[in-house]
Amino acid sequence: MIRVQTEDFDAGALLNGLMDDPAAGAVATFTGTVRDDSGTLTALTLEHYPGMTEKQLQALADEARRRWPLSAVVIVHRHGRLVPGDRIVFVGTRSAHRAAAFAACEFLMDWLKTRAPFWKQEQHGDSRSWVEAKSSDDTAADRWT
Amino acid sequence: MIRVQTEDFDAGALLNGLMDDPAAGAVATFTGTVRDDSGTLTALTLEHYPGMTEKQLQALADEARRRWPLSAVVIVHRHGRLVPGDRIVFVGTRSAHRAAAFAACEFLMDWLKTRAPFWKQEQHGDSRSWVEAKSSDDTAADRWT
Amino acid sequence: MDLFYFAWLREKVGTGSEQCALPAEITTVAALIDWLKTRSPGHATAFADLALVRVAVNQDHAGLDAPVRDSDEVAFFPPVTGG
Amino acid sequence: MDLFYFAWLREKVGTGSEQCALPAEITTVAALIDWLKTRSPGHATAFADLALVRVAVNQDHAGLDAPVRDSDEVAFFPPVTGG
Repeated sequence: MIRVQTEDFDAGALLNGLMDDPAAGAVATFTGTVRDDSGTLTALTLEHYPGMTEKQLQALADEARRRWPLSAVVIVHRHGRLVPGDRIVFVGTRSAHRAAAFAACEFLMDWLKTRAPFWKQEQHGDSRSWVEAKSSDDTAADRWT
Repeated sequence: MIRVQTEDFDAGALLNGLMDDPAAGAVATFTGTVRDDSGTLTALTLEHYPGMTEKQLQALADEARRRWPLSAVVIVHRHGRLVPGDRIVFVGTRSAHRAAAFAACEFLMDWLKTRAPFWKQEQHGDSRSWVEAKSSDDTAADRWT
Repeated sequence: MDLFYFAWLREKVGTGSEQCALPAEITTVAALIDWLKTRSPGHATAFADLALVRVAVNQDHAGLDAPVRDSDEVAFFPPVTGG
Repeated sequence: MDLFYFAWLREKVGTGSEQCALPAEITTVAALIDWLKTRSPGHATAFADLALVRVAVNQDHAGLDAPVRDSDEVAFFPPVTGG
């Protein structure tokens, strides 16, 4: 299941939705929220590329299923205006074994960070700036190639 | 939070409980359920060592916090009689960054598998047998030493 | 050709999307960018440092040497920062 | 000394726990096991292959050469299979 939406999501309900298969064995999830390291973040606005976003997230999910034996993949990513503490992204993977569930979940987050067309703009008071991509994200994504 | 219990747990509620810190950033979870690869599993009974279990799980959580900057660690492990599809274990970690949350969650599961004093007995019909430890679990745990 | 701009490239170009009739002699992303830079000072500024620019052709990531034709959808944006 | 047995070691010994007065000359886990093997055929069977046996002293994992004394809590069990 791939969802790109402005609405909030219930991470717990998404996890419980992944638990409904008796043959599941192992479910790994990642949930990301808006941090405010500076203490001055007013808002974080996520722009995305409608169409390409869904296409790229589906391609990521397909690639994860090609690499690991997964019985379910869930990716939910928000866009629009968020404030500190808001949920941004949920990734959940289900497999018979924990190593596959963990690896696929981490892979999806790493590749999502470098391939899904989202851009963050920070607002501190009246000042707005685009968040720059981190080289550490490229390094993390390169692990899987 | 460390819990060793016979009662079922709500994995989604545990995940949502980890989301309550606005500074969280990243939450990783793992949930394990009883699989029935054979199609003949009647029940899985987990025996444990009361006292040592809690002590070892707390030691694992402390070690994870020593290795990674975590703002929360949750471990819930059931014992007693379970049937296929039942939840067995939940591990959740919260950090500012996803790499730490993922690594700590996987570390906790790997070490739990080789250090927490639980023993599984499988029941197929009237036949009962103790599950043997897997060398793959030792290999996974050795990654972290 | 449908062109899309995102994040600060959108702001510098001054629009999120535009359409153009691609000259026949332009057959690569690199040539397309050189041509777009002549369209306005905003375009020129947006494409001043190509190390900061990423490209998608028909919603797939592409390099500067990727082929383009008039029926393509081409997007320009900074390195992505989702997740 | 408080002794605990778990999983198939419990079944072979025939009890999950017992108390004993540790002879003064027994100062290591290995010596304790040798002594316990003389207590019953069940004990002897449980400890027949020490490669299959794990030990905890005072609820911490311990090796065969770990020191023990009468006030300790010592447990024997197969490799753990939780999670």
